[in-house]
Amino acid sequence: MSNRISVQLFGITREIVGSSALTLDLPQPGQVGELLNNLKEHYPALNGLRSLLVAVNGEYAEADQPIHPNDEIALIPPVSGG
Amino acid sequence: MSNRISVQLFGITREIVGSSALTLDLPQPGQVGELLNNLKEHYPALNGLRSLLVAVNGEYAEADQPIHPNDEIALIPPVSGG
Amino acid sequence: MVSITTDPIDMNAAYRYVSTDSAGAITFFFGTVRDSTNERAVERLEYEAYDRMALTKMQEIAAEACRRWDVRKYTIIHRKGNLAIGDIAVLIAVATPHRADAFDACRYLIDTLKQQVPIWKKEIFEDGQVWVDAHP
Amino acid sequence: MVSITTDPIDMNAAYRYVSTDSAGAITFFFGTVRDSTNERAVERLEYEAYDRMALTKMQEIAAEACRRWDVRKYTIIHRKGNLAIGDIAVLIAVATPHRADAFDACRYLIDTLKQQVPIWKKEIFEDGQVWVDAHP
Repeated sequence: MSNRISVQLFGITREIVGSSALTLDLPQPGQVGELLNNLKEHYPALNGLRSLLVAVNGEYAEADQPIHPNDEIALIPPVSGG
Repeated sequence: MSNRISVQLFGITREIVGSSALTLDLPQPGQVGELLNNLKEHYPALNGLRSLLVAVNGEYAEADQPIHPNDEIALIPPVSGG
Repeated sequence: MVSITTDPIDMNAAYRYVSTDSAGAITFFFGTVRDSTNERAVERLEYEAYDRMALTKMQEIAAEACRRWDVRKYTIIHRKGNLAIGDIAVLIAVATPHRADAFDACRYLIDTLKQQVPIWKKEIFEDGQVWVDAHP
Repeated sequence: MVSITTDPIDMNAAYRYVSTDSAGAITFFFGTVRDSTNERAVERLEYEAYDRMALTKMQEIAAEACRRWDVRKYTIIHRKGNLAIGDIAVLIAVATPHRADAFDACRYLIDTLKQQVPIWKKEIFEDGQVWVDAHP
């Protein structure tokens, strides 16, 4: 059984993936760490970033946080606002 | 021989003296300390201030600085700009 | 009040918003587009935001500033899109009764915004582009 | 640029004056007329300056700030005369390449201005007047 999730992409991660969002299947119940590993495997350039975080429903998430269907997921490369 | 000098007054010193300037005779060669003593004697309310400085030609002056004719002299009560 | 906008930032509106009779001190911090980075000439910047989360984070750090200091009014306005040299990318305004709080809170807000708020900028040079701070 | 004026302080003119392509950070400090002091309601303020010396001192402290930090442009504008609640009494604006310098220099300027520049203010209450900080 798998869990189809959509991931929003910004900044350099959007350019690495070549799209502002991507959809992927994660074994259920999936966790943030699995999502990151999956993405870094498919897009090795993500390993070259200074940091790469995941936000779940607008909050920074730890690697062991579960991902549920309908969660809003985003990749957060190093921020540089201001 | 004496030295007639004019002293500019601001803020609370202007109100204590009741004028924005006063003229007085100082023994020559006079010093800043003598001027202050002279003024505090004539206007005892000056002793109630938190501080009282003298500026000579736009610079804060020490008690032993001499006062020359034509120097621009001002009394500087505690400042409170900003 | 926090906002993200594609329009030029209006400092007069920000001042009117934060000014209040109980304030004796107001600080403004403007982050502006500098003409060079490490002596390399910058042509322009592009800012991108994860709007929903950026607004939430901006509100969180503002709430923390209000806990730490006696902030009576504040605003954080961040611009996104294409910015030219000299444009204002961010304006943070803080009103407090006394000045130490206004400086401390304003500095905390910009320092923390730069660490936590999901906004990204790309520097465009004559001969290339770089997402700022993306790589080690 | 330093000035003492009886006119309202124009923040837009100050911004235009300090903004420069090499600046990535601009700080403004506004000292404004607060409606109370130690919980006593203030009706208005009167500011008085020893203009010649105040301008000299303001230039001296600005020169010192430029020695200590990488200040590209600055302005210090102090108002005198009668000020109402909410009026701007002083505006200090500093432009630097990086933000730490802008905060440090701006704070130094207002802190040192308050210690050294011969300007005085009188608080007018409903039932009296006080020259601020005059007495121990």
